[in-house]
Amino acid sequence: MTIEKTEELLLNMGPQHPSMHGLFRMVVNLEGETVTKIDPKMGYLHRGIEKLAESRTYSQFIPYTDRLDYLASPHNNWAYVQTVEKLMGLEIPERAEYLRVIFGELARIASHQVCIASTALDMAGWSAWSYAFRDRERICDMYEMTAGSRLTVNNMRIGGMSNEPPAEFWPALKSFLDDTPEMLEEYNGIFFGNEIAQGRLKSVGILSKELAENLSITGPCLRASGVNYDVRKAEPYSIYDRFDFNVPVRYGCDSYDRTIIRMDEIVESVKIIKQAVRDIPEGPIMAKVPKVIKPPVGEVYHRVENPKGELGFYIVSDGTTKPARLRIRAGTFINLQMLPIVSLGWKIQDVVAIFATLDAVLGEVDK
Amino acid sequence: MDVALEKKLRDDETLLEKNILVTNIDKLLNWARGHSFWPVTLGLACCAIEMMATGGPRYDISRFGYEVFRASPRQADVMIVAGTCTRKMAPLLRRIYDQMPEPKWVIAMGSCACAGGPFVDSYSMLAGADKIVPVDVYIPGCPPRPESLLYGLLQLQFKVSNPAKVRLMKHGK
Amino acid sequence: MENKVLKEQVEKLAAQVNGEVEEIIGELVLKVKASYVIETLKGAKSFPNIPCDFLHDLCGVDGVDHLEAVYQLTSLRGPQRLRVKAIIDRENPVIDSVTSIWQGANFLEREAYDMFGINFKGHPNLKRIYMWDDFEGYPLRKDYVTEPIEVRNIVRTRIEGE
Amino acid sequence: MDALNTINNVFLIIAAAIRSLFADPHSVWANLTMDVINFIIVVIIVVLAALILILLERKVAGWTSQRPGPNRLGPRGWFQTIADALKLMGKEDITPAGADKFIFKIAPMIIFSLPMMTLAVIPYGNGMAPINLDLGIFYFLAISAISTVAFVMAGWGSNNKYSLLGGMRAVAQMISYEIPLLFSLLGVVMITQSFNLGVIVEAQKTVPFILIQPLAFVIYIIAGLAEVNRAPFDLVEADQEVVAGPFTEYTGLRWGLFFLGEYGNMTAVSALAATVFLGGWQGPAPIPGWVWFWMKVGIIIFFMMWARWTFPRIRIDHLMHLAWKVLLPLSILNIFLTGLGIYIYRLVMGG
Repeated sequence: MTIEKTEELLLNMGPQHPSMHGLFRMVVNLEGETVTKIDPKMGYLHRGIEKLAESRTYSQFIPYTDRLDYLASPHNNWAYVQTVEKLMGLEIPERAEYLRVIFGELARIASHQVCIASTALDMAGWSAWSYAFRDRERICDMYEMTAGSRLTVNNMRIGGMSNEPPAEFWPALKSFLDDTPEMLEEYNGIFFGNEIAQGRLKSVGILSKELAENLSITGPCLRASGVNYDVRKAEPYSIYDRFDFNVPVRYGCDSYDRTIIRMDEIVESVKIIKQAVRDIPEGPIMAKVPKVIKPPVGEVYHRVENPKGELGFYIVSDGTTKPARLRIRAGTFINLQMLPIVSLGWKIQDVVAIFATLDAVLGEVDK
Repeated sequence: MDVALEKKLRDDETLLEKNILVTNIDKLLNWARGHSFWPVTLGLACCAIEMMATGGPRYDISRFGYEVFRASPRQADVMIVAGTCTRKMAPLLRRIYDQMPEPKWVIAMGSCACAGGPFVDSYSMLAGADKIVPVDVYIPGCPPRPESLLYGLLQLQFKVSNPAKVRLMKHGK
Repeated sequence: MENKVLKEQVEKLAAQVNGEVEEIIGELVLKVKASYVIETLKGAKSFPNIPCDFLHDLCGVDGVDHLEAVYQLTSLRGPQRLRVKAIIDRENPVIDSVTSIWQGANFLEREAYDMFGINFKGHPNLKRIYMWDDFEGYPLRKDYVTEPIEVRNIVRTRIEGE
Repeated sequence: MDALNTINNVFLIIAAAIRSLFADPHSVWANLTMDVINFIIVVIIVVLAALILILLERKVAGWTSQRPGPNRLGPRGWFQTIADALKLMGKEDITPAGADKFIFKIAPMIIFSLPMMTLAVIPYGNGMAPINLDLGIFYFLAISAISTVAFVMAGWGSNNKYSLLGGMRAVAQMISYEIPLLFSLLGVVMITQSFNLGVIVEAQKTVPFILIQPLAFVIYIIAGLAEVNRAPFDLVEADQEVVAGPFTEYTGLRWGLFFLGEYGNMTAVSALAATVFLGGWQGPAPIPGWVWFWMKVGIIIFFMMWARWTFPRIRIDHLMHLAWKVLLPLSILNIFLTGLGIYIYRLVMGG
């Protein structure tokens, strides 16, 4: 007598897999095409940044923050230098604050564009991918004008900015901002308006509000689950209390909302940048900072609203030029916890889409 | 390599070069190989974004015919190690390299893949991809610009299409 | 004003769990022994009116003579912030897992285990998260010595299931 | 007009010339020679089509995403695919450990042989079908259904989980779409009362069937896209999910055969669409029939490529839903309406 039985298929996706956005790996149990269990594994890009920080001075560490969430590097710089400034009690010049807001929000737009692009790509929407990358190049150009590099911008210093944007930066910024509605229209037309894309994203991967709070989800993923929480509003850092903007919230809790909320955020970012450009004062961009940065003994925790989730820095200072402990609270690392929970019972294709909507960047996840 | 062996190899090559049919097919194949690198999608870190930007509309790697990023290493010719290679990833990187069919080449993109980059003194870092796979072209930069990647690919194209010239350059003649 | 209300609550809680309250750069810090951590966090989560019910971050800190687990608590419905520090014995680093209170502590505790060797009792899946399984030592401890580059450059053999 | 006729029938004239070399133009030997020549021509069509289409695909991909596409090698990049093909020939041939060697090796050959078999019955011009079969459509569909088996063989033989998943997807998808594909063609068969492709083309002398059977044409194109695994139905080799599906473990020329087969199949499906719905080699303007035919095929292929680079990939349950709950009822409705139409037509015309 033959014994017939069905077995679950154990599929190992990653670390080298086209939909894994880097070196993420998940071991998926499959029942046919349906996912019954996901075991996420990471650490393939673990570079030990937290340990390196302990052997770098405060200023030397700024470039490392670029390589955390490399899609929104100015925002990481910002979070770090603000933490150190908070620790030292530094006041920074007005103009520097405005420039930081401009670069931070540009980074948010660029990061969201890559998120839309990679979500589209994970569903084989090639044209949408290339449209978003085409538009992102313009932001890279603006980075390049100011800081000289396209991806790892590194133009913030403890106490201000490294350099003033050149004269051609402002017209480029203006034309970019003017063109954004058209860009969003294009993304909508080619990707979000598509029947197939909507069918694949809508009501897939439900992350309920309670679960999101319990899992410490932050950022767009949290707001797509109907929680109106944004650090920029709730605890305005820098000069965010001066700008008039909305926090986009969506209540669908599904993949579609997690993706399209990024479109809403681009609109809001454009609004903020426009106000910042209007109000930016003249003046110095660097505060008087001691040559050797030596914060007092103490500890500080500071968080900002990174494009993908809240980025927090916890610095314990022992009074020397190097931090005693530097902890990075990576938003996407914590957001990833929802993947094994929300994608149960969905098809393997949906898992790919859900993972894309999380917008995980492995540089930040693995640190 | 000792001198006698090298001399013998060079003699073999000159003999082979006299064989018109074989050398011409060889030239043709080298020309074809040089103009059709299909990279395996191995985005390790930040450099992967620049690699994607190279495929994007502005830099457009497809002009040179290199845009066919294959997900499966079995169909790829060149491995662009784009980013940081950690010690946890190293055996897997080697495995992907082993899965690629001959002839295959490796491009180390970015300072991390060249020599460890800013993370070289970390506990989990491997100081360069050349510790595990033979690297043909090094592209420095953190991350390198898309133009650099294109230039690196064109250098590799030169290397592959003109083995004799590259050999001469290597021996300093 | 919010801070004052919160401070009252925290001090009340501190008295219950033998903790001490400090204020460092505008933020309340509650230091407790490792054995009281569940009680403390449950207490903080259920503060009347101003609950610190969102586990924002969890990390380990090496305090040379002891280890600390630092919990950053916030709330989605208010500006209150609280930092809870649990002092852990360095020789026997065991602390209760808070995954029963917040599921979100799952990865964070695994990370702290990986980096500091803090043993979280009651964690569903306490394994290394970043380093490979047979990695020795806890890299973020102060006494961890990074291997020299010659050693690191020897490619290790892949272990099964990796 | 004479010149046009000459060009129109140039292949027939050549064929006649070759036959006239034999003592008896219709002897067994003459037929055999002609068969061999036809076979060679079909092989050339498949290979040429694949080479041109691959380049065209990359160009279309470029155009849809606002970049130039390959343009360095040769005039406007036209030698690009030649380099690719030569390179694939020079690659190492790997058979993975644990693979079922026979199945693994024979699968690409089956895939490659199918478009040659199907393209052999297509009338490329007036009287220019290499093989004029009475059961042309039937034969075409029967042969193209075999490709499912080849996909499963590739998926099973590779000893790779991604391949297996891809192979299983191939079965589910291709068998489902076989049915609407077949049913959509039945309307035309009912009107012409013939399975012969030549007869069907002749019947479209005044009106191409796309005007009489628009619904069938739409169903055919959608099901045809799914049948040849083109996006948005390319679940079988979905890069982002199953790496390369059944082809994951294939290297070099074997994988190249899959590629040739894919593009050959695409040509075959487009050729059948052009023949059955667009009037085949018939056209209003005085252009040679075979030029007409290839223009129509080209338009359909361009549409397929356009769809591929624009649409995201459909989900597997939506795919099944589309096949069984939308396309199948619609195609049955189409058959019913066609039957009704024929009945009324006969009633009115008294036929």
